[in-house]
Amino acid sequence: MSEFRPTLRPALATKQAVASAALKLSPLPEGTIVHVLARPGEQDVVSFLGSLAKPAAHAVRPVSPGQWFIVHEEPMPHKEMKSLFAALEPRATGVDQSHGRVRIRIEGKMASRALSKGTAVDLDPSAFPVGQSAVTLIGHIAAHVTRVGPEAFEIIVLRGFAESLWDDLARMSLEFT
Amino acid sequence: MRYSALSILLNGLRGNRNWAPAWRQPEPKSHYDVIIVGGGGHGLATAYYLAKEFGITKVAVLEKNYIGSGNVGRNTTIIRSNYLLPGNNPFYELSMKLWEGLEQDFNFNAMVSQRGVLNLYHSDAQRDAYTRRGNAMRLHGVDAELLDREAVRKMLPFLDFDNARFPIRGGLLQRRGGTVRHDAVAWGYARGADSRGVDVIQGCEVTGIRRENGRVTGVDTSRGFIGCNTLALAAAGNSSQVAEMAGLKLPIESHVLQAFVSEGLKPFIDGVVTFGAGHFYVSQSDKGGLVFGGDLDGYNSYAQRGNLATVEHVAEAGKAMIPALSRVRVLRSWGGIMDMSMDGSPIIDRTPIDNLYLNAGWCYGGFKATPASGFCFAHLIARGTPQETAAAFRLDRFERGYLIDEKGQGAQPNLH
Amino acid sequence: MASLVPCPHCGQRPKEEFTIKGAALARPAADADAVDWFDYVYLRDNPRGAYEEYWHHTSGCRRWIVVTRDTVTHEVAASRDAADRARSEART
Amino acid sequence: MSSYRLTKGGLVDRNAPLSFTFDGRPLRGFAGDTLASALLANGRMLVGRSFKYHRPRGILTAGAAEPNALVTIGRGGRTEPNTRATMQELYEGLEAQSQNRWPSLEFDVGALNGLLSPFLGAGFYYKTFMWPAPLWEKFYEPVIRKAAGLGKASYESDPDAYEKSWAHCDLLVIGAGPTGLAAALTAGRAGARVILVDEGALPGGSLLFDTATIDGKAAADFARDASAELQSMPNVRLMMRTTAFGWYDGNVFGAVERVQKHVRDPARQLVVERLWRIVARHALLASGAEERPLVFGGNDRPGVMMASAMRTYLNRYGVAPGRATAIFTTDDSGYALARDLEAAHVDVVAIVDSRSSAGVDYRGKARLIREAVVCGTKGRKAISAIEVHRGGQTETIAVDALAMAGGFSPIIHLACHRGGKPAWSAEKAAFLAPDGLNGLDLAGAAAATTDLAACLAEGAARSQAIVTAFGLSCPPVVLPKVEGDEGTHDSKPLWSIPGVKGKAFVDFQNDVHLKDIGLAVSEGYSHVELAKRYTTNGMATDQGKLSNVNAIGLIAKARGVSPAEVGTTTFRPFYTPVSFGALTGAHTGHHFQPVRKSPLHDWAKKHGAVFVETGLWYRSSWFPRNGEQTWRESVDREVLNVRQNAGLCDVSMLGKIEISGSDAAEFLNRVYCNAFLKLPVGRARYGLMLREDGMIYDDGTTSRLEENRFFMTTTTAYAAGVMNHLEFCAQALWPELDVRLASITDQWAQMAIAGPKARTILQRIVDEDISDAAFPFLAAREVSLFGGALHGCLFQISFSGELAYELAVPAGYGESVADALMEAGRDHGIMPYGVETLSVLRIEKGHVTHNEINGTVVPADLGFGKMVSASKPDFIGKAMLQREGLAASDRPQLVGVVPLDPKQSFRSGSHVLAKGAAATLESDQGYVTSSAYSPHIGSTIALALVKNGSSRHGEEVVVWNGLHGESTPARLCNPVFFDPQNERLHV
Ligand SMILES: Cc1cc2nc3c(=O)[nH]c(=O)nc-3n(C[C@H](O)[C@H](O)[C@H](O)COP(=O)(O)OP(=O)(O)OC[C@H]3O[C@@H](n4cnc5c(N)ncnc54)[C@H](O)[C@@H]3O)c2cc1C
Ligand SMILES: NC(=O)c1ccc[n+]([C@@H]2O[C@H](COP(=O)([O-])OP(=O)(O)OC[C@H]3O[C@@H](n4cnc5c(N)ncnc54)[C@H](O)[C@@H]3O)[C@@H](O)[C@H]2O)c1
Ligand SMILES: Cc1cc2nc3c(=O)[nH]c(=O)nc-3n(C[C@H](O)[C@H](O)[C@H](O)COP(=O)(O)O)c2cc1C
Ligand SMILES: [Zn+2]
Repeated sequence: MSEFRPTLRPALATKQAVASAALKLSPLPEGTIVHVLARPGEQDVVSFLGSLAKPAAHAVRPVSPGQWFIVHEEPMPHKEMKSLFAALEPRATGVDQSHGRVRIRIEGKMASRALSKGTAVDLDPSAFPVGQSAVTLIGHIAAHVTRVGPEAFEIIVLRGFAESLWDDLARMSLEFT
Repeated sequence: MRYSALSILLNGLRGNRNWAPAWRQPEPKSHYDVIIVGGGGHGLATAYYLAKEFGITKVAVLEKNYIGSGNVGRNTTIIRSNYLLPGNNPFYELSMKLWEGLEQDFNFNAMVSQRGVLNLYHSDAQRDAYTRRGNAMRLHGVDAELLDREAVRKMLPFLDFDNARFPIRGGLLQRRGGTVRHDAVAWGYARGADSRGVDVIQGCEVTGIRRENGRVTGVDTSRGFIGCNTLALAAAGNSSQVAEMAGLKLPIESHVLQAFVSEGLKPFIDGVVTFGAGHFYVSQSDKGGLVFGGDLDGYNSYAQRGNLATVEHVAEAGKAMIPALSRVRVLRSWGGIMDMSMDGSPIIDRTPIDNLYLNAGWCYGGFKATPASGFCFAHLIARGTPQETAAAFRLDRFERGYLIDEKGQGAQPNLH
Repeated sequence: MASLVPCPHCGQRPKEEFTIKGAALARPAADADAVDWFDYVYLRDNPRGAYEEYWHHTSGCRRWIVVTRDTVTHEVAASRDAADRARSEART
Repeated sequence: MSSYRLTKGGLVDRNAPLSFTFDGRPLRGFAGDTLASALLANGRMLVGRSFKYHRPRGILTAGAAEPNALVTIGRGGRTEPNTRATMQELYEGLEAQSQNRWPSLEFDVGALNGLLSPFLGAGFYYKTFMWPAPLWEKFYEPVIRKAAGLGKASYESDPDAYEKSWAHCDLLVIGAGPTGLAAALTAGRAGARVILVDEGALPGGSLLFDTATIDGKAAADFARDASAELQSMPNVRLMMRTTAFGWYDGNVFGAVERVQKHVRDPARQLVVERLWRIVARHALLASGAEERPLVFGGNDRPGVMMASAMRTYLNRYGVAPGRATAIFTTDDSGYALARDLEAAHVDVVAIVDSRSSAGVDYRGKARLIREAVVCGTKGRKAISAIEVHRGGQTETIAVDALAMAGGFSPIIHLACHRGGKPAWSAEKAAFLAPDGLNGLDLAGAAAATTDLAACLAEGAARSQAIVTAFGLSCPPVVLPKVEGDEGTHDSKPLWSIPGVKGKAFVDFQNDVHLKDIGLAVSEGYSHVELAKRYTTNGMATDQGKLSNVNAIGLIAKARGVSPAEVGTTTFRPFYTPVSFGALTGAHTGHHFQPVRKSPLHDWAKKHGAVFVETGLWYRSSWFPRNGEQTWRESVDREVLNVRQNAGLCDVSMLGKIEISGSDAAEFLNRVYCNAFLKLPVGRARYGLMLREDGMIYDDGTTSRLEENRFFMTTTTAYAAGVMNHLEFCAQALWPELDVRLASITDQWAQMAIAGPKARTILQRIVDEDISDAAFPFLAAREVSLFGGALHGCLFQISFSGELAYELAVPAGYGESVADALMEAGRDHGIMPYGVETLSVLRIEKGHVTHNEINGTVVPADLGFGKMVSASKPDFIGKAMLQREGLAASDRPQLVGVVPLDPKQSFRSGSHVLAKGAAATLESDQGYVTSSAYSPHIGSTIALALVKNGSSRHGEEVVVWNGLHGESTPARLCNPVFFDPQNERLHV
């Protein structure tokens, strides 16, 4: 069956962006998410990752001590992924999470107000500036939140919860859209 | 003074000026045959049965605060004997039988009310677990019925059958289960014990346990030293603290459990219902408040208060089970300190110290046990051997590997 | 606390993001006495007051932390990464 | 005579009339009214009945503490019982019903209870209703339950939405009275992040009825201007209609915002209530003070009202309480009321002052009766006269309204929610907040500061101190100038009133009166907590806001001690009751918990799957085909098809963990009880994980994909728990190991392909050779698919006993790979199968799951004794496994069970009894853990845990299910029902 072409089915395929002047909620394309886990005691993995990652803003996002996500808009071919993993060794292990995680963007004047309905992280720019990431509960679902602009956030969530979180975010945004 | 309709009538006619105190406010004596630490349900019941069943009346119950200030006065009042394991089941059934005659026995209306306890199930696995449990009950002659969804719907049509995240598939019903007016249990036992000569001493905190030659000689208290032949601990959430005074370390952690009451409502729900897909159980008090609770807050605590996250968690489960609760308002929340044991089951046993006895580890389920616990503890103290239905509640069972773990959660108290 | 738990990595986070395990005891050596093992698995000091316990930041950084908390007031005095603590204890 | 609306004055909008109904009767009010003020404006004095004696009750307060004026508003799913008319804003079309009366409010049969009151004193029910015993549930209790309770809740579902939100601030100010406004302005101007909450509809608190001027402005105008300034500051959030209900650990405050409780038709995109969790660096409680009632006979008659409430109705709502009023005061606030009433042309017949002199010089027309008390009232459904007691003489004075001013108690509730005990101040004659609070201060009337200028100053000063401590610089505070403030000086609490006539109520709602308190003390319930529980004083919906301090005073008097010695009962959340809806937010109905969906969910749906909730997942149970009537028909077909051809099952929900690092193998060796160190690359192994107490925790297969990279699977139920546990082991127990854990559950769509045709089918999409030689049982490898178009992981593992594989592919491609497999297997008879079939297959093969791994079994119980490594120095659970009880001979052990008669069946949860034994607990041998109909065997088969079961194969027993009245002769047997020699694994 080598003629067969596997087709990608995005987790949020059926979801349309919701937008108003105050807030916009949109599913992001399923590109690449590489989970990097540093070897214990490894010091400077971040700058090394920066050199590996494509030069997009916010491509490297902290997850927890010694762990990062490298995020790309485009899917990474298998071979390229393998060589990325090889390049990471022995400092760190790479794990492909491109399908395990789904990205959602929420932006606009009211974005942080809407998100605050779910997360206890203080999203005031003084406490959560651009570039900052946090893993936190949004309602009952754990997710990774990054402020990617003064009024824009990207959320990374487990694929299985993506629809549920989307529905929650849409509900939280209802009064602003 | 015996309580009855007649006594109410006569006293009422005389302007209610002649009611005698329900119990004395005695000064501590210098020595007692038995001192019981803890004026909760279990301590007071123990004193009552020591006096009434075993003729031991030189007894003092020492309570650091007011009687009933502990868990007996802050629980959700559910009684049932729907236990699974043979170590538990006959004991709780004994308790149920004692409840059934209690008020006439101690002449105090504790409002023992057998309006039924229904545990809902939402999956085949839960159904099978309840089948196993219901059959264990039946084997011991305890009433149990397995209801299907339609039977539950008939009983409680206002549960969420149509839009639920975890649909109700049925329930295990014990019709003889129900509720008892919590404070009245403490008061009834206190009055019954007092009238048989027991000194119920409030505002008397035990601060130390004195020992000589490996035997307890008495206790230091906030009201001075009091000597005794036998010391019996029934301090519930504070068991570890009191046992430590005698150098004992227990397989127990203290955890906070919250409970709640709503504003008073006209009859809304008759018996007790527990949700199987979240932590929530509810009944309605005779006064009209919905009394409900959920899971432990989860962390060790000696503060009789909990946190908002747990409150929300309980409310979410409540509304998931009964959507109509939405506009019902919650009036008050409070907490109690649970002596969570390492297998979720209690301890009624002697200790390595000869004349020191321990009654502890009741977790969040000791209210229903009150009569049997008092009776069996009194039996152990008076006779020196365990009462047969309480024979498994040994202190050494953890070390020996004879655990009584109804939930199979292992040595992690906050999961029981 | 325990409404908010200070995670050494993430800052103050609500209790519901965490899983609580209980007393932060040191695991006995494999060949330790049966008594020590029994003590570790089953017996608890259960103190009133300062207490060290394991919390897991399950819906956050997924690190295990050791929280020093008062069991009466619920005040948190300190919290640190469990691995750091284990390493420093191993050294002493 | 009765209350009425004044022609001018107040903050209501006379140009915006509103209509509403009370007990079906149409009435009119104005925008800005509460339901209570509107009722009074319509002359409705009687609004409710009391709990026990069904006494007629009127409106007592103008605020949160109202114990009497509780009504049911709304209808259907919006029915709201026990709504305080004093807090409910009026809106067009509001429908209110009175409560606890039958047949009507005016004529209530329950009032007969009043006649029986000598026999219905505190705790009477503890003393009777015991004989004959069965009558309690059958008769007494139902009667009591029907009589008890207040409003009636609806059984209908609520159509409205709720939500929750977090908020963070430097300073949370609770209460937007003068104190709170001054505090918020000060901190706001300093640039602090401020949140100001108030439960009222308008900011201002007492300023809304105060006649003083501030900086020359009317008090209400000052409040309006101050809040406008606050609203203009980006760093300040002013939240009206928001009640702070609890103070929790970590300085988290719970608050509920009534977003749309003042409108008739809530807007769909907005919630009706919002729960706030406010994380405050510091908080200032500026909640004001509560005026105390006075405990005299008939103090509960409609028309008797708190003095401050009367002033509020007069000045804020333009409503006069009556035409001939009297004031019973113990402090100077009564005189301010008298002045305001007279200014509104309402007659003040008498001012009864318990003191010999007052701090104000009263020049009005009222008769001033000093050193006197009101000891009783007259009237039926409203007050008609008061009885004034002075120097042993009693005089009756006709009035149609009476104000009582019993002194003020600071509102300190929230300050006591975290365990602190209030302290009695003899000087202030009040209970004050506990000392040494962390993160919370009090100011203004809440701190017993009595006059307006001082409240403003204190609010500003506290706020300044707080924000300065945060390092902010505060612009200098300019205090406004206050004129015309009457103050409340010289209040002496008056606990018990001489010459009381009739019932003098302490707790109005619960009908606790003076004698009940006395009875409780004399019967030994004299501890304040026991008195509370015995009399129910303070346990009503107002939680003793009005009654507690009076009760304490009375107990103190009866015991001959000071209130300090009596102490208070415990203040607990909620400050005022909070709805389930608000506490629940959006997590309700189908959204109670999130849904977790497999990447193959839609694939399964396409094939007609019937889904079942499994934790948060939905799993496919079975796939009915045309003509199948029952689930059993479908399952039997699926089972046979797997055994004859091949089946495809979605197992994506298995927990999947990637374990890497140079010590990964050593790590696995310690977390599993069996050996893992030497597992070869490219192989999978079944592993058994124990808890530290020796019991089995979970099982699964772990494969070594590379030297230092493993792929672990866990059961669905324990996936999250195992991950937490492994992280614990890696971080807390053995941080010296280089091991890294990543959850990859969601990354992979995983499918089981089982059956004799499985290899043939798979080979069509897998590029590598997977013949038995090249890819044998327990092989595990990364594979290339579709000519390199995709990569996945393939495992040859089997829980059915058939030749079987599990294939993992990137989740987004899962559906298309499953489609391809169905296509590739079409000619080989492949069919989807669900968890029911999975379960039959595994029972046939004797494989255990969490039905057997129930947290109380050790490996030997399940026949895994030999798996437990004897040579490993350490693994989790090793030490505790040695205990005698875990090796006892009568432990339950896994066995198979079949009915003697294949036509009979039995269910899981049935117990196993020895043949011929009585059905008692003593003869209980164990229970059936899993059962199914096996189309292969042609009967029910089951697994069971039976005492010493492994040596009882062949024994005849009885499977007993008393719940269903079933008792089935059966035989114990080997738990492997199918292919015990494992021949089919290698076909
Ligand atoms: C919120 C909640 C809900 C519950 N719901 C239920 C339920 O529905 N059904 C059920 O069966 N069980 C329930 N329980 C559990 C049950 O209440 C307890 O298991 C049981 O009351 C414990 O026994 P006790 O009554 O003797 O304890 P307590 O009443 O706590 O008595 C112990 C007494 O010891 C005193 N004491 C402690 N230390 C000292 C000292 N040093 N000196 C002197 N005195 C001391 C304490 O002050 C206390 O009064 C619940 C518990 C709580 C907190
Ligand atoms: N003895 C006294 O204490 C006394 C007596 C009479 C009058 N006064 C006068 O009363 C005024 C007191 O001013 P103040 O600002 O301290 O109090 P205030 O009564 O004016 O304001 C308190 C505000 O707090 C709000 N509030 C209370 N608890 C709340 C909660 N949990 N959540 C949300 N809001 C809540 C109330 O709705 C109210 O608006 C002064 O003018 C003073 O002279 C004091
Ligand atoms: C079964 C039960 C019913 C209760 N009903 C009420 C009630 O109707 N009103 C109330 O204010 N408190 C009620 N309470 C709570 C008590 O007021 C009190 O909070 C509880 O007993 C714990 O004591 P504490 O708050 O003094 O620590 C009830 C408690 C229990 C156990
Ligand atoms: Zn963290």
